[in-house]
Amino acid sequence: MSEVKLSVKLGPLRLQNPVLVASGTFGYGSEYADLIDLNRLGGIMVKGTTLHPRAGNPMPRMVETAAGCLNSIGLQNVGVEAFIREKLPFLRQYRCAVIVNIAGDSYEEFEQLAERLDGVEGVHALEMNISCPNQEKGGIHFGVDPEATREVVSRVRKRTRLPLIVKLSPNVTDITMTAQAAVDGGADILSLVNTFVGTAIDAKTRRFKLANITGGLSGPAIKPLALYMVWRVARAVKVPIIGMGGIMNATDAVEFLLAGASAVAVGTANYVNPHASMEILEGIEQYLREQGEKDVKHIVGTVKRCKPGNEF
Amino acid sequence: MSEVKLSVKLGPLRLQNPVLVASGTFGYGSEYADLIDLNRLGGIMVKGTTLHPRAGNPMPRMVETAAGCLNSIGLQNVGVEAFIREKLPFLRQYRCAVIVNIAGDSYEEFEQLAERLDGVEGVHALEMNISCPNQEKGGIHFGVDPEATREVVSRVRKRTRLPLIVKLSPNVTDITMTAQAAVDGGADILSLVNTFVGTAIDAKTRRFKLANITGGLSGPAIKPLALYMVWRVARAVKVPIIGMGGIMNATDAVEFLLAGASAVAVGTANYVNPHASMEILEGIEQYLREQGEKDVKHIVGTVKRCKPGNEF
Amino acid sequence: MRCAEHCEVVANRPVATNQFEIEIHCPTVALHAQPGQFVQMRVQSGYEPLFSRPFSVFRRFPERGNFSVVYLVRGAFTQMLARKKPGESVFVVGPLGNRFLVAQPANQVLHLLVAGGVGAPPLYLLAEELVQTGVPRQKIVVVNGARRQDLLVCQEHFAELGVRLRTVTEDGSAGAKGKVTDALKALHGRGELSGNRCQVYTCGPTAMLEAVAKFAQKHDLPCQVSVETLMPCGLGVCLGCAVKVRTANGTDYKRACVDGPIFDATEVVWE
Amino acid sequence: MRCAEHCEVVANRPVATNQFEIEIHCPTVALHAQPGQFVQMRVQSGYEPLFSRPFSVFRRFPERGNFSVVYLVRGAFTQMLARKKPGESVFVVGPLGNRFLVAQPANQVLHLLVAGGVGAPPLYLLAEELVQTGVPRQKIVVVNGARRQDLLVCQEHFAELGVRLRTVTEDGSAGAKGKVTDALKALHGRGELSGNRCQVYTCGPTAMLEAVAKFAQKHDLPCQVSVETLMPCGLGVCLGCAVKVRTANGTDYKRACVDGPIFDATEVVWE
Ligand SMILES: Cc1cc2nc3c(=O)[nH]c(=O)nc-3n(C[C@H](O)[C@H](O)[C@H](O)COP(=O)(O)OP(=O)(O)OC[C@H]3O[C@@H](n4cnc5c(N)ncnc54)[C@H](O)[C@@H]3O)c2cc1C
Ligand SMILES: Cc1cc2nc3c(=O)[nH]c(=O)nc-3n(C[C@H](O)[C@H](O)[C@H](O)COP(=O)(O)OP(=O)(O)OC[C@H]3O[C@@H](n4cnc5c(N)ncnc54)[C@H](O)[C@@H]3O)c2cc1C
Ligand SMILES: Cc1cc2nc3c(=O)[nH]c(=O)nc-3n(C[C@H](O)[C@H](O)[C@H](O)COP(=O)(O)O)c2cc1C
Ligand SMILES: Cc1cc2nc3c(=O)[nH]c(=O)nc-3n(C[C@H](O)[C@H](O)[C@H](O)COP(=O)(O)O)c2cc1C
Ligand code: FES
Ligand code: FES
Repeated sequence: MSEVKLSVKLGPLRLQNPVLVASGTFGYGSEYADLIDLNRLGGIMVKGTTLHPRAGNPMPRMVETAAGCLNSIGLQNVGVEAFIREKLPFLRQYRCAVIVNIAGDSYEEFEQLAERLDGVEGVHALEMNISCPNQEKGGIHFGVDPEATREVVSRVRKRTRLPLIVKLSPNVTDITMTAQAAVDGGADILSLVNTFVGTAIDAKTRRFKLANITGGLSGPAIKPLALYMVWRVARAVKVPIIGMGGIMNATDAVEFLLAGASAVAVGTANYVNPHASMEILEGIEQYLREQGEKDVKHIVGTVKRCKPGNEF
Repeated sequence: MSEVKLSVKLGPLRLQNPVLVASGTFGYGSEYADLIDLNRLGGIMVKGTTLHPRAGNPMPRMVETAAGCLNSIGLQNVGVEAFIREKLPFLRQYRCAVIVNIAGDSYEEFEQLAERLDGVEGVHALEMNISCPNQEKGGIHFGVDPEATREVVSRVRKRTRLPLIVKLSPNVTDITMTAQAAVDGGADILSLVNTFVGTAIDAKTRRFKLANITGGLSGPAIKPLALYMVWRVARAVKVPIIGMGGIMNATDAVEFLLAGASAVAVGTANYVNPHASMEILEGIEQYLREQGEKDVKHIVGTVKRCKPGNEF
Repeated sequence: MRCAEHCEVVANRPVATNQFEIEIHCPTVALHAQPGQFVQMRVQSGYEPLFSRPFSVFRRFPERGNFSVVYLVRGAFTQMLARKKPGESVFVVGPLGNRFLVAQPANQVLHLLVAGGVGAPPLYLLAEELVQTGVPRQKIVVVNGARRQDLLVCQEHFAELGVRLRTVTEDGSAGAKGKVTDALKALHGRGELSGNRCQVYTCGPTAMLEAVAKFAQKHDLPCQVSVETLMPCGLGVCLGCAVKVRTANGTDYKRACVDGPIFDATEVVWE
Repeated sequence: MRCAEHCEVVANRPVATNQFEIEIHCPTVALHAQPGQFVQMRVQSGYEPLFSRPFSVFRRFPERGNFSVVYLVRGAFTQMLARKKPGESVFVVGPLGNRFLVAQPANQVLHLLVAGGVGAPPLYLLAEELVQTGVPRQKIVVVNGARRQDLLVCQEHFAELGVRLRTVTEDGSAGAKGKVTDALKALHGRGELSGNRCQVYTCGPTAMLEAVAKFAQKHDLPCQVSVETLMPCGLGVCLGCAVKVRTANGTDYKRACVDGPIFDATEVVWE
C-alpha cells in the first residue's frame, strides 16, 4: 500500500493531518486521552475560552432534534488564566496542534485574550469565536456584521503573532461578506460553520425546551447548509478553510474537502462516538487510496458539477 | 366531547381551520383528491406560479439528506394562464381556501401576476414567493433584501384587493427586518419559512448531487430553525403568521402555533404521507381537547419559558 | 382506484442472495395494478430515510387480496423492509403510474422484454399477462440481465412461465457473458427480430435503458422504457422525478411517477 | 479503567411489563463498575435519536466478563434496545461517573436506599455490595417506589437479597399506597431513623430526589443523590448535563457525568 500524504499547511499553520476536533466538543483533550491517541489528531480546538471564568446558562441546555441538537451552554469555561495554568500543561505533552478558541464580549476582551495567549508555549493558533454579542454595539453579534468582524479581527491581529483563525457564523444573509471582512481584518484561516440559531418547544408543557429559549443547532441536520457555505466561501476568499457542521463520518469529511475545505473539524460526532475523529482520519486515508490520490490537498475544492440525468 | 373551535381569521383571510398545505408540495390539489377530502383542508397553497410556463431545472433535482431533503425544482409550472384555465376550475369545487403562490423575476412580473389574478373567481389569497432572483437588482433575491422586499410587496399591494401573504426567506441575518419590510409594503399575512440554501456532494463521484449545484433544504432537519424564526417574527410584527418548516405531525404543528403562528402549512410531509395534513388537523383538535382549550386561537403564541432544572 | 393505507405483511421470503419477495395484503393494489405500475412503500417511522420508496408490482393474487414485490437489499429502506415479519404492517400508496401498452394484435407480435436487475418484476407481470391473454409463449422473449448471477431477479418465475428466456450476466456467472444488448444483437443476428413485428419493453438501470432504446431505434423497433428516478412523492406534485422528453417545440419535463414510469423510447432525451 | 467498544449482547430478557434486563459482554465494565456508575450505550446506526443513552450498571458478572442493565422501554432508544438479540452488538462507553460512598463503619450504619422507578438498578448494586462486604441485612433498608406496580424495578432482586424492602406505589397497586417520602416518614415515625446512625442513598426522578433530600435535611440525615439529566457525551466535554451546586462564593455548575451522577444532597441547588 502506497503512502498517502495527509499533512496539510493552512497558511502559517502546519497540521500533521486534516482532522481536527471542534471547539466545545472535545473539552481540553484530557477527557478523551484514555480513549483515543491524541497524538494522532491534526489538532484540538479547545472549549471556548473567555477572559474570566463563566458559569454558563441554566439547565436545560441541550436538546435533541431531528438529526441534530440544540445547545445553549453559554460559554461555561474556566477562563484564560485557569486554562493556561491547569489545562495547557496536559496538552503540551502531545504533538497535535492546540488551537485556543477565544470569545469576548467586547473588542477589549478579544484584545486581552489574544495578548495573553501570544507566545504562550503550547498554543499553536487562535480561533476567534465571533458568534457572541458585541456589548459595545448594543449586543449585536460580531459575526453577523462585516464591519464589526473586520474591526475585531484587525484588533486581534495586532496583538498576536499566532496563526489566526476566524470562525464564521452561519446566521447571515451572505457569508462571503463576513468571510471577506475577516480576511481583510487579517485572518490567516477561516473556520466554518458555527451553529445555526434555533429553538425547540415542548407541546405538552407549552414551554421552551431550553432555559435560554434559543440554542445553536449542530449535527447532521445542518450538513447541507454548512457544505454550501464552505463551498461559497472557498470560491470567494483566498485563505484556507477549516470546514465543519454535521461531520459524522469520513464520507462527510471528504465532502467538505471536495467543497473546498483544507481541513475539517469534528464536532457533535465526538459525543456520539469517542472514536469518531480517528475513524474519520482512517476513512479519509482509505478514500484517498481508493481514489488513487497521493496527497489530501489534491482533492481540496475539486467537486464538479454532476452529469445531468438520472444515473444512480 | 365538547366542540373545539378551529376556524381562524388571518387578517382579511378566513380559514375553516389552521391547516394548509405548502406551495410546491401539493400540486394543484387534484393530485390528492382521491386520497383525502380536500374540503377538510384549511387551504391549499398551489405550486409556485409564474407569468409564463417554466420547464424547471435539469435532473437530478432532489436529494435526501439527514432528516431533510434538498430541492432545486426551478419553479417548473404551467404559468398563470394555464393555471387559471386548467387548474383552478377543479379547485373551485371545494370549500377550502385557494392561495396562489406567485413568483416573478422582476417587479413587473409580480405586478402582472397580481393583476391577472385579482378578482379571479376561486382565488382567495396571493402568496408572494420572494425567494427568487430579482433580475433588476443584479440577481440578488428579493427576499433577502428588506428594501427590495418592501418595494415588491407595495407594488403588488397596489394591484390586488386579495389578502396578501408574503413568504419570507430564512436565508437572512435578521428575518424580522424583511418581515417588517413586508408589513410596511402592505402584507396582510406573513408565511415562513421557505427553504434554506444548501448543497450535497457525492464523495465517490466527486460531483454535486444536484444538477443545479444548490437546492433548498426542507423537512424535519430545519424545524428548530423555522420555529425560532416564527417566534421572532411573531414578536416583531403585528400581522398574523402562517408557520411552516419541517412539520411532520400534529405535535410539530402545535409547536408552531405556540411559537406564534396563527396557522400552519404542511410541506414535505405530504410526500411522505398523503394523509399528513388530515392527521395533523385531527391531532391539533385532540391536543386542544387534552389541554382543555376551546379555540385554537387561544394557544397561538402562548409558549412560556421553561422551568429551570432537569425535570423530564 | 388507488389507496394509501397501512397493509399487513403476509409473507417476506428470501428468493435469492439478498433478494426478497414480500407479499402484502392490499385489495386495491391486488385488484387494480397493471404491468408496469408501482407502489410507494414506507416502513420507517422516523426520517431515515425521509422518503417512501417505489417498487414495481411483481405478482397479483386478486382472490386473496394480496400483491407482491421483489426487492434487492441495497440501503436503509430495503434493509428495514427485509426485517418485516408477517403480521407487521407497511404503508402502501398505489397502484401508481402508467402501464406497459401491449402492441396489438398481441398474438401476432414478438414481445421482447428486456430486464436489468430489479427491472425484471414489472416485466414478469407483463409476461404473465401476455401468457394469460393467450399470446403464444414462443412470441414472448425475455432477456434477463444483471452484473452477476446473484443480482438476477425473477429468473425462476420467467422459467416457470415457459417463455423464451435469455439470461446474460456481465461476468458470465449465469447464462451468456455480456450485456443485454449483446443478447439483442444475437437475436437480431439470427434474424429473429426482422421480418417479425416486434415490440420492445424494457426496465432496468438508466444506462441499460439508453442502450436498449438506441438498439431499438437503430433497428426501427418500437420500444417502451420504464425509467427509474428518485420518487419523493409518487403522486405528481414534487416534480423531483422529472424526465426530459422531446416535444413539438423542443424539450420539456414529464413526471416519471404519473406521466410514466413508462415512456416511448423515442420520446426520452438521453443525456 | 474504561472502554469505548462494540460489545456482544449475551441476553436480553423481559423482567416485568415493559422492562428488560440486558446482559452484555464487556470485561472492562464487568470488572471495574462501582455502584452508581453508568455506561453510555448506542444501538442506533443513524441519527434517530442522535445521542447515546446513559444506563446505570445493575449487575456485574466479573467471572464471565459481563454486566447487565435494567431498562424501561420509553422512547426510540429503548425500543431499539429491546429488539437486540443475543449475538448482536451494542456500543458501550464506560464505566462512567462517580460511585455511591458507603458510610463508615459500614456495619454500624443504617443504610437507607431510596429508589424511584428506573433509579433502582444502581441501588441494587449498592445493596449487593453492602451485603457482600458483610453489612447485616437488617441494616439495609430499601424503599422502592413507583407510580404503578408495572413501573417498579428490581423488586425480585431486592427481595432475593434479603434486605428490608418497603414497597410503595402512588396508586397502591403494589406495597403501600403513597410516595417514597411517605415510607420515609413512616420509618421515622416508628423511630427507626433516630438514634441510628443513618445514611440515605437515593436515585430516581428529580422531583423525588428533591423530596428525599429535603426529608433528609429536615431530619439531619446525610444523603447522597444520583441525578438524572440528558447526557449527550457522558465524558465531561459537552456541558449539557450541568447540575447547579452551592459553592463557597455562590453557585456553580458541575457535570452530572463526571463530577456526578452522585452528589451530596446539601450541595445540589433544587430549583
Ligand atoms: C418505478 C420504480 C420501480 C422500482 N421497482 C423496484 C423493484 O421492483 N424492486 C427493487 O428492488 N427496486 C425497485 N426500484 C428501486 C427501488 O426504489 C430502490 O432500490 C430503493 O429505493 C432503494 O432504497 P434503499 O433505501 O434501500 O437504498 P438507498 O439507500 O436509497 O440506495 C442504495 C443504493 O441504491 C441506489 N439506488 C437507490 N434508488 C435507486 C433506484 N431507484 N434505481 C437505481 N438505484 C437506486 C442508490 O444510489 C444507492 O447506491 C424501483 C424504482 C422505481 C423508480
Ligand atoms: C446516570 C443515568 C442512569 C440511568 N440509568 C437508567 C437505568 O438503569 N435504566 C433505565 O431504564 N433508565 C436509566 N436512565 C434513564 C435513561 O437514560 C432513559 O430512560 C433513556 O434515555 C430513554 O431513552 P429513549 O430514547 O428510550 O427515550 P426518550 O425518547 O429519550 O424519552 C422518552 C421519555 O422518557 C423521558 N426521559 C428520557 N430520558 C430520561 C431520563 N434520563 N430521566 C427521566 N426521563 C427521561 C423523556 O422526557 C420522554 O418523556 C438513566 C439516566 C441517567 C442520567
Ligand atoms: C455543546 C456544544 C458546545 C459548543 N461550544 C463551542 C464553543 O465554545 N466555541 C465555538 O466556537 N464553537 C462551539 N460549538 C460549535 C462547534 O465547535 C461546531 O462549530 C458546531 O457544533 C458545528 O459542528 P458539528 O455539527 O460537527 O457539531 C459548540 C457546539 C456544541 C454542540
Ligand atoms: C419540492 C419542493 C418544491 C417547492 N416549491 C415551492 C414553490 O413553488 N413556491 C414556494 O413558495 N415554496 C416552495 N417550496 C417550499 C415549501 O412550500 C415550504 O416552504 C418548505 O418546503 C418548508 O416546509 P417543509 O419543511 O414542511 O417542507 C417547495 C418545497 C419543496 C420541498
Ligand atoms: S415523484 Fe413527486 S412528482 Fe413524481
Ligand atoms: S454529558 Fe456531556 S458533559 Fe456531561
